[in-house]
Amino acid sequence: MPVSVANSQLVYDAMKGVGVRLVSALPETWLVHLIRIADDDPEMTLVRLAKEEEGVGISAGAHFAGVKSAMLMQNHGFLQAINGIVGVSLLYKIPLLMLITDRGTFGEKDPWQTEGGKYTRPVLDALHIAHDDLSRPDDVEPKMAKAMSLAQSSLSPVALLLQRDLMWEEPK
Amino acid sequence: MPVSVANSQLVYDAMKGVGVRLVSALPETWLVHLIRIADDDPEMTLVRLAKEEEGVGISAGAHFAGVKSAMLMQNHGFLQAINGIVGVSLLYKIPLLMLITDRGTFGEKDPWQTEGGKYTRPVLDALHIAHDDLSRPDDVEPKMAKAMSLAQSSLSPVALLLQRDLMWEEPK
Amino acid sequence: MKRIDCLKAIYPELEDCAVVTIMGAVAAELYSLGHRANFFYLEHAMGLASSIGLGIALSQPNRKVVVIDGDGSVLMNLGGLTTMARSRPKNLVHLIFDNETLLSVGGGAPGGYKWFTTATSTGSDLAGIARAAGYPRAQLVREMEDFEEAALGAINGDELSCVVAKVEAEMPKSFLMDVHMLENRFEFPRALQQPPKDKRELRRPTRITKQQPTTIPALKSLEE
Amino acid sequence: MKRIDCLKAIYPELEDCAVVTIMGAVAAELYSLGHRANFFYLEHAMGLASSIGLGIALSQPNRKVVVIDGDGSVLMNLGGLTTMARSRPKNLVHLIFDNETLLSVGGGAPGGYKWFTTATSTGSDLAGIARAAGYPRAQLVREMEDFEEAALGAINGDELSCVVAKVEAEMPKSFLMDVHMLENRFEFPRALQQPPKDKRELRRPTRITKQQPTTIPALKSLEE
Repeated sequence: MPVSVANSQLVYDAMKGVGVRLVSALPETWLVHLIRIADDDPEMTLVRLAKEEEGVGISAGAHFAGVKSAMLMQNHGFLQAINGIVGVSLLYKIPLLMLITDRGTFGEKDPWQTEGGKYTRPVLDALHIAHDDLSRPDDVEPKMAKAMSLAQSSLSPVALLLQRDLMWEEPK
Repeated sequence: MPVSVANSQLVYDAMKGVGVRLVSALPETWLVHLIRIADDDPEMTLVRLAKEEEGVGISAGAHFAGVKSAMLMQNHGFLQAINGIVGVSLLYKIPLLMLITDRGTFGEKDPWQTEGGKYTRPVLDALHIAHDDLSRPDDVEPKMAKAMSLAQSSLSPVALLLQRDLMWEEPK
Repeated sequence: MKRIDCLKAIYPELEDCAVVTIMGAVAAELYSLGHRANFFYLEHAMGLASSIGLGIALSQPNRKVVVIDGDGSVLMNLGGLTTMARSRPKNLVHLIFDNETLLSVGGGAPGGYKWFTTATSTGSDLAGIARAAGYPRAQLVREMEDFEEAALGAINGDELSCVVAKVEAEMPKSFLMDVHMLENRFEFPRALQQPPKDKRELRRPTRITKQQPTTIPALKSLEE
Repeated sequence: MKRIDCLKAIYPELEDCAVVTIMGAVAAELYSLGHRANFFYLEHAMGLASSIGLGIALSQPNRKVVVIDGDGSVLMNLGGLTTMARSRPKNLVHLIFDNETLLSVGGGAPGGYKWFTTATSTGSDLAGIARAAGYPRAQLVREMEDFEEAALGAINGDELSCVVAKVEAEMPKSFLMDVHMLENRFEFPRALQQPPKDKRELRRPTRITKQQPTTIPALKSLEE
């Protein structure tokens, strides 16, 4: 099965380990197990969105109410959420942990993912959003912890880009 | 009356002069006359949007059908439309003329416009969207013509940033 | 029907709620009735007030959340109505003042609102959309008496409810709000740290009087 | 009801229309019936297929435009339904295949679609939303016979119409499409340069047969 079950569980456990109890999500192939695990976990509130920008508002509300949260989305979902990120997270200084599957990079087979892939990092940089890649299983836990620390101390959005090497297992 | 009627008419005439016959818009204070003039003009199709991203699709459809179009919006509207710009205009190489009121720059009195003002140019640059300012009445016609030329020859989005000095007249 | 009269009618009920408003006229008018630390005014990001309300409602299921929205904002996040209906928080009330225009982003120009009409001016029915999205209750009201009954019923009720109130496209007397966004952003979560009162105590079925409240009562209640 | 059977039923009617589809399963299945230059497959920017259709419909009011949409995409641009209703182009038909899941973005994993359900799986009624948004016609259908009647009536009719067809969440036999996005992006406006046929000629009230068309007939018709 192409999407890595083991590494999805790793990401989920790390996310829960840093205190996340509410997750908003819009599906994409690489997220199938993460969403399934969240849905199965009675300790996690999963909010399925119509579009990604809503998740920025939901995370802000959760933060106001004292609950740590995260957003699960594709890089095109990040691009969809820019106005919310600027008008809520950056304007009001609200922590936001974004887990973004980084489609359209080396190895991509779908032509339509390639344009979003080109612009994800430049747009993150344009907004001065700190980001890092998750590509090796060993990095998942420490990088998740560091990302959450910075989001909380800087009251800012941060992004972890979930890489193909981590999320995808080529069929044997 | 603070929004400049004369300069709004200049912008409108220049836009019509380069062949625009369909305009999509979401209101904002500085656009009041532009939208009013478009609404009053039987030769112009005005589409009032629920949110800006729709305008990217509408402009692509107009282009396919042989009609030149433009989008009228605020810089936060531009930020709202990023996913459409990447997933339609850039991915499919479709010309798109964006007229963006550039709020949140020197002279801004509304605190909530200031964050969007900081990020408009960096995000345009991150997407490699060619842009120029409209701040002097004399520049309006030539810059509009050049913007439309580049949009059509490059099959790309271009942006003209409508500046305070052009759009706003401090009450006497 | 005037928005300010509607706000006056529900103001006393908001004391123990988390209240999230959109920008512009609604925020300024609620503020003019007396700011409270449990009011959050979202001054930008049109459409996301209801999403913020949803995040609060899911995180503090024992607190009543009141979102005070507008037609222009709702239309910018119409899909959010389906997310709301799907999550169906019992503790959330979604009030929408529908003046059929994007008043607060164009009211600066005389008559500007006439050019800034929204789709509700040409037949889009937000209460109908909310019902079709799956809200268990969604009601359109045009008269003060109906608004009071619907809004108070919703606030004191126990299910996700939407009340769409058709109001005049009228500017507030003043847009002045002497609370900075970031100040509001910090005082609001502090207020939400106070445990909500017993829910039974909150359910007052009687119609309230329209007396003007004293200012900043929530700050006082924080000291209790 | 299967999406592919619905597409077969309307395929012969699409010859002179501008057809805009969303990405994924719908695009692949329509392509499998025989690509035509007057079909545009929007492979990304979920939600904007209907906006592209609106731009075409307003620019070429004598051409019938058929948007083939899906529940996930419509939910990403729900406000667009109010824009559509407001513009109310008489020459636009909005078909929505509602399989209650974001199949095409998660079908890669066995059973993945079960985790990728949309709000229509929990009660959101897209036809009801379209009606409340102001579409003069919007109908929900679950059976082939009803789909044919509604879709053919809409395509041969003369007002903005929406047909929401509940279909099985089934993957297409193949996602293979041997037309590049940019190739499609250039052939489509070329096809739209051909004047549409006389409208009366297009209005065939008879029910069509489900025979398989020959491939790429539109390219041939361009040479006529």
